Amino acid sequence: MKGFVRKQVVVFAVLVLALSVSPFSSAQAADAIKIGGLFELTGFLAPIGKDARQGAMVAIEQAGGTLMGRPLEFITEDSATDVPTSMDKMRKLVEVNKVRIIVGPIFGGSQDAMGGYADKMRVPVITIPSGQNSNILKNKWTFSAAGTDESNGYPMGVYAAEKLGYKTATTIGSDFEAGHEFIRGFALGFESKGGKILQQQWYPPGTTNMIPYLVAAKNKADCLVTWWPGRDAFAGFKQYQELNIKMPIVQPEDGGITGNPVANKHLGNAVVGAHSTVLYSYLAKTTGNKEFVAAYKKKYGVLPSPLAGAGYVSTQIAMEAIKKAGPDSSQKELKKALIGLKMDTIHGPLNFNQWRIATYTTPIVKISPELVPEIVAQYRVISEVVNGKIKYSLED
Amino acid sequence: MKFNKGQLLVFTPAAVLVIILVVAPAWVDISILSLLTKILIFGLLAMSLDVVFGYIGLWSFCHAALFGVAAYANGILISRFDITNFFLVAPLSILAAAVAAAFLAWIALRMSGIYFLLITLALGQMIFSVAFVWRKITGGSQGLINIPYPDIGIDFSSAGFYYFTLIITLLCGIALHRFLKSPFGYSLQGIRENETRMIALGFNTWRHKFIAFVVSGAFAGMAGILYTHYNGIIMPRGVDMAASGLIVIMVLIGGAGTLWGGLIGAGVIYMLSYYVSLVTPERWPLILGACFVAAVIFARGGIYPQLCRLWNRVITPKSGPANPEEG
Amino acid sequence: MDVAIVSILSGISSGVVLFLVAAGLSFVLGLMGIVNIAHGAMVMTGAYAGINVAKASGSLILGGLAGALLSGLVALLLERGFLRNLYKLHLEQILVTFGFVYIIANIHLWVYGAWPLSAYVPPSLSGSVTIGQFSFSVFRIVIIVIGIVFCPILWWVQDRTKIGAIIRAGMDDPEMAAVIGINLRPINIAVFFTAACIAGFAGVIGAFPLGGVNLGLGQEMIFMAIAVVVVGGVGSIQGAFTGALLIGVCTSLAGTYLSKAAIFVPYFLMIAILIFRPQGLFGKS
Amino acid sequence: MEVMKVKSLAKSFGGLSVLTDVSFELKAGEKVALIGPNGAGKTTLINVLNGLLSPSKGTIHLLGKNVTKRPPYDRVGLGLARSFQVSSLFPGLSLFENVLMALTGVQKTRYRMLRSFVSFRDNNQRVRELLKSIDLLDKQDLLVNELSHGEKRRLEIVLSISSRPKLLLLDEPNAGLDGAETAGLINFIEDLPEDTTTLVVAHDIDFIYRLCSRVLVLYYGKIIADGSCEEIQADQKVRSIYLGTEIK
Repeated sequence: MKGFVRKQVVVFAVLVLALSVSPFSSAQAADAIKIGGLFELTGFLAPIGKDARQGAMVAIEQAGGTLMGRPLEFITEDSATDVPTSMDKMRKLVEVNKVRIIVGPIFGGSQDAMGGYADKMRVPVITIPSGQNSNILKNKWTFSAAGTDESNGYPMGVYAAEKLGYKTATTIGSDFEAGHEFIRGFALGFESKGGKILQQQWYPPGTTNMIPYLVAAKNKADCLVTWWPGRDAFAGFKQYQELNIKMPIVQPEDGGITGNPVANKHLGNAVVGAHSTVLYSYLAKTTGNKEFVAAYKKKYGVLPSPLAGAGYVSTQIAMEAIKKAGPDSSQKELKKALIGLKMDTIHGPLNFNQWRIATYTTPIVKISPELVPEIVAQYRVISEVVNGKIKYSLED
Repeated sequence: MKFNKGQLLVFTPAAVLVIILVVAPAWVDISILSLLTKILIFGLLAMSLDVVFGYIGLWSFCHAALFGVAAYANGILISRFDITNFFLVAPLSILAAAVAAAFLAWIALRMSGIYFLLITLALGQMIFSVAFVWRKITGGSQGLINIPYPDIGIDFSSAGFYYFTLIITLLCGIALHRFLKSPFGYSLQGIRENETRMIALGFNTWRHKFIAFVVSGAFAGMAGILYTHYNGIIMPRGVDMAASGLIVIMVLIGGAGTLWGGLIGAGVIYMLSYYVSLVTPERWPLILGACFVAAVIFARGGIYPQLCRLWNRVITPKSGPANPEEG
Repeated sequence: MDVAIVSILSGISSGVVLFLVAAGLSFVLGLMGIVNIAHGAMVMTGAYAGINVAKASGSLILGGLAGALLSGLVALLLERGFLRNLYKLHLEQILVTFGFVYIIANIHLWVYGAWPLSAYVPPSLSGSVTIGQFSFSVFRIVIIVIGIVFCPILWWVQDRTKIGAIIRAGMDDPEMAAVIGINLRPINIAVFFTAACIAGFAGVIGAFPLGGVNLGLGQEMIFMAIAVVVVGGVGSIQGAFTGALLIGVCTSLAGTYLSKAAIFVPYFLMIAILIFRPQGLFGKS
Repeated sequence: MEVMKVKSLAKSFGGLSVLTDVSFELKAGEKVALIGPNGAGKTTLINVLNGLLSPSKGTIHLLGKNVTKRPPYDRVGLGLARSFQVSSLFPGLSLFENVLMALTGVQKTRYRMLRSFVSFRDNNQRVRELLKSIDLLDKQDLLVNELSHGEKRRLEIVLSISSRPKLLLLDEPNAGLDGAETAGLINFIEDLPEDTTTLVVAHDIDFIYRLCSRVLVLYYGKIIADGSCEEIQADQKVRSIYLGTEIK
């Protein structure tokens, strides 16, 4: 019986250890300034999530690891492109690491889900790349560092109607919420300039054969509006080229592909001539862009993708806000600082309005025969909430 | 069932584990607590699956979908119709899951074995597709978001919700345990062992399977309700065949036909996933896959029976026969 | 008109790829009773390796062979190393092969990185024919032809050759086959190996209709292949062929005319078949 | 009145017809043997009678009710039970649970979902009696597949009689039993309540003599003779086609 008791004690001890061992008990400098980063390092957004994180790291390095003489801690987590995981990791960042502000994530689902929690805990979330309307309207601590999905889609609509002179458009989009919002944004811009949407198609996730949708568009519009993110773009562009569709492609957002020279290399000449709104272009002639591109290239050996740029900017915003509010400020002051923020970034002059939606310079690129996304136009979209809906207009 | 000291000893690990779970919030940090909550929820789901999977031997591949039906019902009632009272919403959601289960069973019980697996897989994907396409109600790919903690009159901390989950999971577990120990529960084992004989003995086996599937679906629904409150969100991604597959894996790793094995399986999978993806997120799938293979090679029949055998050896110097029913 | 034609043709082209994948799965299931969830991962293995070889060597044939061979070898490893002890243990098989889906996909992430890989199109086949207002790739037509040629060949092997007779005997009644002195072991291994080879080859040429390959290919392919087997019937070449084309064409027509509703097509077909003809269109009851 | 009434029963699988035209009646308390050469369709007949197979033609009346279309479990409810030629037990369960299961089959308790299976006192009592009657009581906690062949056969019979059937169909109950075991089996069947009607499929003639008062001869799907053992033995037709091959 004695032996048995001893055994039980051992079992008990082991289980206790197993449960109570926590990897986060590493002692952290008491007065350190803590910023959390939440990036899609695994899951279906993994490629662009990595870029965003790399961009963020460059921003931190440029800050030299300190902020106003205080040690700067940038704690990043993998959200796994998965809402539950994002929630867990955010809880951990906020309640364990006690971060003051969070950069990321990219995945709209995660942003939306985290918003409510962010409000509860009064932790600002600087999203990459862009918040969704529902998210912005609902969650008072979520900041869209790169506008909303609609505000990103908007300028392409204007450009297509005004500069490219298209009268009619037909759309093909991935049946994800983000897809619906980008294309709605395009439609708003396009119709505001007298354009007309003839037909809208949504393809289910995991569609590898885009031809049924491409042929259904029947070449009957002036342009083909597509939002096919990530690997869908590979099927999309290749089969668009194969069918020799007459309608030129315009993208209300590049889906993490066409704005990225690396991706274009993988895609080949199928993308040449396509127009696309990108969050950021490494060719942009904006303040500090040269330095950023240089630093990024030096660190990672490739040109920064749009998401890398967005990650960089969002992180800068986080640091700038803390500077402005002061290291020992309350969360409320931090939020105020963010709303009043005005800074010159690689996104051009950037500021948040009272609805926490950033106004910044959105480049529109055209893919050159050398597969370079060359900037052909730049717009600044102003988003305002008018009785529960977001209205868009162009800054002149 | 003679009740001697040995019998009592059999229960000690369970008791110890429960005690640990009860005092856990005192030591562990928030993310571990959240992890434990998740394990309890999916443990309950796995246990509900085991009723049909392990005890009848119906290889259901749609339990994430049944779980999803209740989760969505819960989310829709709360976020679309502002009916928040837990004691009103939960029964309705469970009812939804049970009805869905009844319908699926009515179709799927024409098959058995691998074909039952296939048709339930397809039916589950149907439910997933509806959740994905019907944007007005289900919120499409984004699902339903910002679902608050259950409204039972007190407001929850994450620890509070952990206890809420713990209590419900244990109660459901005990209920299922009793259910499986009842004449009806045994009849399910009888069907697994020898259906023809059961018929010849006067059992209407179709009805037994049908009822069992509905019961199982209802408990899966309970897990789904807890899940929406735990996550504050339910998305199609969470109810597709990959999710169903993971639940099956939990049951198999824990030990099919052992009820509590489901809880163990969920624990193993999520503990691993948590700690591994801290070390090397990119390699997590590799290790997960390796675990499946290892489970088959080293823990055939599941971990839980192995543990029971081990414990029996501990408490009886001359190793008596393992008794996986206890624990 | 041309809209429908091109849509259907594209459906056929992805259908034949599906057929090449599903045929192997169907045989392995019929003969060895193994549900090889990792069969889709074989497609991916072959595709990544084969396409890289093809791009390097500039020869599709070489690439196809390389892909087929690698898939075959991986499959051999899987069968000899693990599955051979798991015959008739469906659940264990599913667990192990499911595990290998993850393992193989993650190894590919390791080796090739996360970017999708676009298909290799031999310059000689890069031309295209015109169908109404659209042009249609010659390579796609060639792929359709390859698939359609494969069907009678496999059917002939199964139906007219000695090895085929043995396989059929093994499917109908392994015990009996054993009694009359047929050793199924080598047959099983051979079938498992060949099935994977065909899958790998399918991956290399299929990359084109699939719009390039990516790390999710394993899961996607296996589900579609299972659907095909269910619709067509286990262990039947004609079944796999009909089922694959049915699913391929229905899906693309649904895409053209019903847009997002296309998502329901494979599941709907599966359920309908399982209810009204559980053994599948060409399966033996 | 007759316990079972079978009229012009026929059963064919695809083209092959196993039972062509079977008609007979069983009176209460009769012990009847069903004999016939292998492939005569004895087991098929049993399967049709208890409903595992549905007849292609003809009707079956059980205790006056027409059960031709009723599923097996309904017939069990009416008082029909059967044993299997190859022991058909629950290998994963203990002897005790096996018998208990058989008991529950005809009780409402089979739908009880919360009370424990082994908490029904009178059931447990009866199970012990039954196990005692085939002296396996001491092995009640063993798993079935730890039993010897003879023990399995005895358990098989007990499972089929545990529901106190009015009509008992025994499919070669003595298959593979030695003399002593067979004797035990005969006593066991004779100890069944008086009103239990029994239809036994058997080959072994003295087994039939010692147990049955009446014999049905099934020959390629037809009942070709029906009478007392003596009459059957006297019957030329039977002698020529059947007993000739069997009698020692």
